[in-house]
Amino acid sequence: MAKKQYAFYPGCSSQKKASADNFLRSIDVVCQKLDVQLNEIPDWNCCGASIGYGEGGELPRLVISARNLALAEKNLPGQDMVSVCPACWLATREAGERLHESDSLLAEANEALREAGLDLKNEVKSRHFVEVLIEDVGFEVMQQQVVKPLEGLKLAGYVGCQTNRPFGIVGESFENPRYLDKMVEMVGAQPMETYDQKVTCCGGALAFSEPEKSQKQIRDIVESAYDHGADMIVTPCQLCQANVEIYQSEINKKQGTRFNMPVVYYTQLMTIAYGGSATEAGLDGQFIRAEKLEKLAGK
Amino acid sequence: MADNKFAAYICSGCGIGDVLDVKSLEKIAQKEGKMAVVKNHSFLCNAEGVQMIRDDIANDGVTHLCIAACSRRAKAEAFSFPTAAVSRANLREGVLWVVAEGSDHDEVRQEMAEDYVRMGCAEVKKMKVPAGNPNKAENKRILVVGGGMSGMTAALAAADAGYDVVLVEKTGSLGGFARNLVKRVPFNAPHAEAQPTGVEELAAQVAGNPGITVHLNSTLAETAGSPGRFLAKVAQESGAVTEEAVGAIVQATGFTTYDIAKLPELGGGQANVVDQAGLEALAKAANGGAIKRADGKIVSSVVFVQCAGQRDETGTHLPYCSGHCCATSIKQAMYFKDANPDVDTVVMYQDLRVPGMGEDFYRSAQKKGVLFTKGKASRVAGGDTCKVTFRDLILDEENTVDADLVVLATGQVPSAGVDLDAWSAVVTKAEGGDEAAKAQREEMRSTSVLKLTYRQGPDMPQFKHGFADSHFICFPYETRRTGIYAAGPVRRPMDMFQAQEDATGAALKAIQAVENASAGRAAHPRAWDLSFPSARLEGCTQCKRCTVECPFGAIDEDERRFPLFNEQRCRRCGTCMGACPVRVISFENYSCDTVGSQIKAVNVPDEFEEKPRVLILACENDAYPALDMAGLQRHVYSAFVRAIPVRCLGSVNTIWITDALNSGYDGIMLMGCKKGDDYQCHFVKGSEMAYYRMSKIDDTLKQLGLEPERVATHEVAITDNVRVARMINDYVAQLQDIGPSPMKGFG
Amino acid sequence: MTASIATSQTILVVGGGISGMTAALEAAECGKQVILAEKTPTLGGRTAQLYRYFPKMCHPTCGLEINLKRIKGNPNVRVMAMTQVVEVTGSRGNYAVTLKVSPRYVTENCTACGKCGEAVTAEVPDAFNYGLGKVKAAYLPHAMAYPQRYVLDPSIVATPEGEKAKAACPVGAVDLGMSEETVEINVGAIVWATGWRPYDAAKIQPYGYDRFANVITSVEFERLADPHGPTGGKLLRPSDGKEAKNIAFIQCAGSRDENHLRHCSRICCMASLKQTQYVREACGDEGKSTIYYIDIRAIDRFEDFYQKVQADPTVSFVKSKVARIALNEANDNPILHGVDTEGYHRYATEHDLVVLAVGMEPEVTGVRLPDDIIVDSSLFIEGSKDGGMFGAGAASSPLDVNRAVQSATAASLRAIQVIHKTASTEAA
Amino acid sequence: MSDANNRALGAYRSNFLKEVEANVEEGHWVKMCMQCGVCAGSCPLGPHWQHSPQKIFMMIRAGKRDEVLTSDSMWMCTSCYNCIVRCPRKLPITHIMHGLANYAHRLGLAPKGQPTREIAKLFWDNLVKTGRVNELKFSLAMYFKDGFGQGIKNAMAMQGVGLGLVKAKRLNPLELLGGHGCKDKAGIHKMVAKAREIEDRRKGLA
Repeated sequence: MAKKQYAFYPGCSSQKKASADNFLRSIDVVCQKLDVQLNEIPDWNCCGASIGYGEGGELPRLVISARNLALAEKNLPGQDMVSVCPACWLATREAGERLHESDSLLAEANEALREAGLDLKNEVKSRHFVEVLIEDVGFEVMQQQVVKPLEGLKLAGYVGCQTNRPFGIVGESFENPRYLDKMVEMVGAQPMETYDQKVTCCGGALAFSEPEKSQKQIRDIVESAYDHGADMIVTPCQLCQANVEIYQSEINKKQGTRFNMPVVYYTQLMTIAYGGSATEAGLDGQFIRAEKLEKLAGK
Repeated sequence: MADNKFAAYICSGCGIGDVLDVKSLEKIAQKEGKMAVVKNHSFLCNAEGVQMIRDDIANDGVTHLCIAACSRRAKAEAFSFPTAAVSRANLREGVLWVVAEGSDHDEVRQEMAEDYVRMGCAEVKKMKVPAGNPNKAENKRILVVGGGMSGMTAALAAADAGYDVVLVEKTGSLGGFARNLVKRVPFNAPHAEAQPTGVEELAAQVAGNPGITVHLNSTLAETAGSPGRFLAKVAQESGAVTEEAVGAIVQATGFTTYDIAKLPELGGGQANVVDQAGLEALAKAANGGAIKRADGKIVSSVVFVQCAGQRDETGTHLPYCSGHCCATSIKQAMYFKDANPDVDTVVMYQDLRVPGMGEDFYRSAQKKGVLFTKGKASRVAGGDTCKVTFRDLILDEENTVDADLVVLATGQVPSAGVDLDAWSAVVTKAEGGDEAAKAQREEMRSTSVLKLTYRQGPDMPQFKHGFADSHFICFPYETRRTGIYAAGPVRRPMDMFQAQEDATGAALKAIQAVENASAGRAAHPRAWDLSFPSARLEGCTQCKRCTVECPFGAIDEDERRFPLFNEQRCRRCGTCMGACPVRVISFENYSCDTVGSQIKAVNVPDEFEEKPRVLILACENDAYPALDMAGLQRHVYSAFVRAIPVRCLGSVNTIWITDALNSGYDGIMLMGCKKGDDYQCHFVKGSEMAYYRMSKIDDTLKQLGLEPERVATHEVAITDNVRVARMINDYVAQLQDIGPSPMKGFG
Repeated sequence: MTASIATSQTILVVGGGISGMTAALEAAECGKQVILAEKTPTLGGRTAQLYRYFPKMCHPTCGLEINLKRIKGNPNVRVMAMTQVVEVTGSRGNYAVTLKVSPRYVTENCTACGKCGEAVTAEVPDAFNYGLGKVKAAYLPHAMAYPQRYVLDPSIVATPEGEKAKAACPVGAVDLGMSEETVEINVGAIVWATGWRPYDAAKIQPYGYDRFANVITSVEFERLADPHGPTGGKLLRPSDGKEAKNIAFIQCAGSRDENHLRHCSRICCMASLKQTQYVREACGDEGKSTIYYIDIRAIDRFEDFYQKVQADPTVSFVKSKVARIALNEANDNPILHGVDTEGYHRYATEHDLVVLAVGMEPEVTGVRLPDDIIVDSSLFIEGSKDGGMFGAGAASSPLDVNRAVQSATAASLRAIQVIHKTASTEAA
Repeated sequence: MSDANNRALGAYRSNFLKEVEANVEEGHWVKMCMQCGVCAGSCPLGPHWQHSPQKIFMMIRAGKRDEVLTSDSMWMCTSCYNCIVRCPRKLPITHIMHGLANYAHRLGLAPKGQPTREIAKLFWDNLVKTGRVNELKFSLAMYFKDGFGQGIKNAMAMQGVGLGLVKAKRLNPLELLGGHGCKDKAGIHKMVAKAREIEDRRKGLA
């Protein structure tokens, strides 16, 4: 079967040796299994997501995303642009749509792009990797690859914000998206259906500037996962993953909690369920070790 | 009576035959009911059963029939025999379904059924087939009072349906208030822009319509008669009077705007503070260009103050909301924005009320840059720069805003004529000989719109806040003056779209009224009832109760002070019949006799049998259906009661009460509709009258040495089917405590 | 059936709710021939499912009784229940209409004795109570159902249950062989009184109607308050059957919202104000009602009712569109999150029960409107290009009962005008 | 920037709404708000800010220029988009908040020392320099933004996190010597400079 080709936009945190390095490794495995080929966009740049607005303003912010779109158009013609980072996807898709709505904005953007020797027709479709899996591959095919169902593993599906709002995955509800739970079911694990912090914001954008505020968010997210009896949290978002995992120790220190809740990516679950090793799944990259998942991987 | 032939048909279907002794019911119909023909059928309501009855009418000359089967509310179509007098003995809903099951109750159940057969036979013997009103009232012209948007719409609507129209307008031209408007709030999608009012076109259509006679500069000098035969004297300013014979009337006399001089705190009367009408005038003068104030200065900022002198809880101004004003201010703000987008326009509201698609109109204004501030204005200072002091309800602070012009969104005040409550007070005084009152009465009459010659006053009764509205939700056009219908803002505050809808509906009701009158039929709620009241005047004592108590002003007094019935105004409720102390008023199929004979037909056991008898007189529209549905849902109640449906509790004549007590009944339950402010009586005052009359009865009871508990009046809603069963059982229990009536055996 | 039952002098009224009944009766009482087609087995429509009317707090069935009496006594109206319009061709003054009559499986012989209902054991969701309860599969839709005839649910027709019903009927009125019928009629004018339906509350995701048992709709609340309803008139909340005393009413549930309905549904404010009085009726001073609103739209003299409710100490008002509802998993209480925008007060308030004042949208299921019909952006009927078809009542705009009846009366006269013009041209 | 502020004051005199419509991203939506407050109730940072979005819109209409532009409320936005998806009038509230923050920042009116404002600047500079965000340099810069002494404290406080990430191979010490970055840095610099120049011209910021 011919591989599905996509223009790949990794984003800053999913580069080798960056904070979501392990995520990227598990994505590689999943892509191999599902005949998906991600062709990295040459010389892509940062999307300026979340707080880029503060200094970047409107046009400069749109333009840096426009550059990525233009590069994809130029170097990987005909391929949809795929991000694994919700923030990258959102920023890029938003930029594309804004420039599509306003000819004057597009003209201004191109005026700036020309400085970098680029020109944007704005024909590239910006998509998230989850969309590719659900819409282009499909749950059925994904399930066929499962050789090691993750039986007994209880997972709180933490969707967070940006794969969900404002665009969301087609057919999902903003308040109660089910795609992550479906993926958990797909790999043979047990989703926490009533987990009520599914779409709570982790405050990631303010992790550095307003630690106590974002950590308040994180506390709710982790606490509810414990309350609903989850073994670990699964998420599609690097910022969420890092935030919710890393700051548990901080919260323990400040508030005397005893949080030690692993936070993994859906692709890590898939990698193990597809028979991959803990290392292939990037579990060595966990800040809080996902022991139960490692055990299943060892079986 | 010679050629009357009476027949009883007893159905044994629906299980009646299984638990009742139908044979003995037949015997009773024959021997006691004196029915010439008595037949039973196992399925009377089906084609064959009905055919049997039809054949007896056609071939056997049967003229009167008692159908002993289900409730009169069931199988009404099957058992409708227009040429015969029909009574219904309710064996199914009234006996079978409500008396407890089991052989213990066989005896009382059978007795109950037998009584209902006796009652049905007794009733039909006293009934006549209504012939319809013999007095011809065949004028089908429609009189429309008022030539504004509502009046013109009603006139054209009637004319387009083929009815001649007479339109009376007090000013010199058609169009009314709408003439002052630059544009109207949009009627249809996309509800984004104001639309032309269309008033000129409408006026031209009315003027050019051969079916419509228009009287300008004219008012009504007098309106006499009733539906189908009104005679209106149309007086012109000149003094000339034309007589117009018409069949029904639509009153579309509109509204005036609330006087802003009454709102000094909001700048009323000060420079550059206008009401919405004033703004329309400025906009008209601007003719699409920049809107200028009275002093000629171009307006560059304007504030609209909503609810000015409306929704007032202090009792000083209008307590109600006029409904149209939010959309009207939005429209007027657009006048400014469309002429020049840079004009600052602020609409200051507490609740923005633009229902339905008005929401699109609201959005459209926001797109144009009209600003909406949720705030309550406490003070407006007029002048070269007006200052509006207000509480910003969102920012939660006192604030002020300057503007070149302030528009106060004031309310609609109905032009409904004389308030009849005030009127009747004055009239009573005047008839008592009070000269001042006499003068006041004439002064009031001069302010009347319709100048009706009705005993009960010259205009339509007003409902609330001076509007000539109906009290009913399901029947908005039901005024208390048959054949006279209010339309437009005289009825309820409303915008132009609703006024035109309303006027079209009112035109239909007027058409209906003339059609009914010409066929001698009743109007709502007993639509198409052919029975009508007749009075044996030789017995009349001229007590005036009937004329005073008729809810519909149907009865005047002739020169000899006898009641003068205007059948076309009559709604057939029987309140006059209930009022008459000498029982001279009756309908062919509903009279003191038809009910009285049923009461007497009941077999009342003597005191030793310990079987109390309770008479229920139940309003046929609410209480009786509730009893029916109690049966339908098998809520068991005592077999000691005997229920008779009445047209309205107002038709209950005290003779029935005394008859029942004399016959040895142990108790009487009157079941009527809710009375008071939110009355549900479809004849307005019937329930109230019954309470009043029964309160008088207490003394009589005492004289007879009877306990007042033996007559109980209840409000029963149509939904009370559970409650009504409980009420009956409680009452029967209560009576058994009191003991049997001492009157037993004297009857 | 043949077209002879109707002519170009006949008016077709589609929809047997209060607007349709009114339009039909007003024309009939003017002497016109009318066919009244109703989709369900009984007349009455949505208003029959209301407990009380605002502002009088009187009972809709009271007016229904009068309208039914008018219909029973008027030979000019022909009622066709379980009948839908399939197609309309022709034009003003002369329409050819195809009607689809669904099988009732019970003939005119039915006397509503109830034997079939006693005989069958199968139950189906009770449509009259918005599915809050169940009803026997052989049933009378409600106590005032007209025609007063039982109905067999299609699900039991081909089963032993159907046979039970047949066997139980003493008058042989159960006909399991009944099948769908198609009727062609000619009419001169058509009044569309197809009414409204409550907006699908599950679509308003932040309020979790699909996730939280104790979040219900305003129409369901009417059934709870009604003594004829599934709880016998007690305000019992779905999760645990406990009596609800502290109840929240959320306005604009779907209305005034471009994610749902663009329009304001007009009646919801008044409906909620009315329903606070159900709470008072049931709980007295113990009850607590809170109305969360954007603007209270109590137009004309309804303002009196608003002021009356404002004076009721058990009722409070919060000017806020509720942001989301969360669940207290310990007691199933919904927790409302939002901000009171008058001033700015953040709240997270727990209630026993939440009632969503759901908006009105035109009822279009099973109704195929001819292309000739003109509708607005929310699909309410404005009229028709050829001027021979008219919207009436809630099919034409979100209206309260009183205004719906006015609208229907007006539509009735417009239909009569069409008939009149056709007649005079035919005569000429 | 104060001269830009003076220019704006001159150009729009009392009409702050017009100023916002012209100079703030998606500012033309502000007038469409109907004050339902669903945004205020939907914001996860709600308990922390002073003015809710809907209230800010009202303040803009009321001409409260200083109060709005010096407010730190819009800097609390976490870009969770709850307000956008729930707004019954479909206002792009998140973007308006971002736009207001940026405008206030560019006029020099945004609160001094507002942490998000400062970090946003660091973040942007960091990304423009190499085209990509260098997480380590960014983090270090973060720690030292409040001066050297505080920086050490911050660094020590977050040591566990830093070392943990290094252990987990998710933070690479070698990044200090170059690390990630785009090849066409020059092009990116010119492009961003141009974009800024255009926008500033349009908004009268330069």
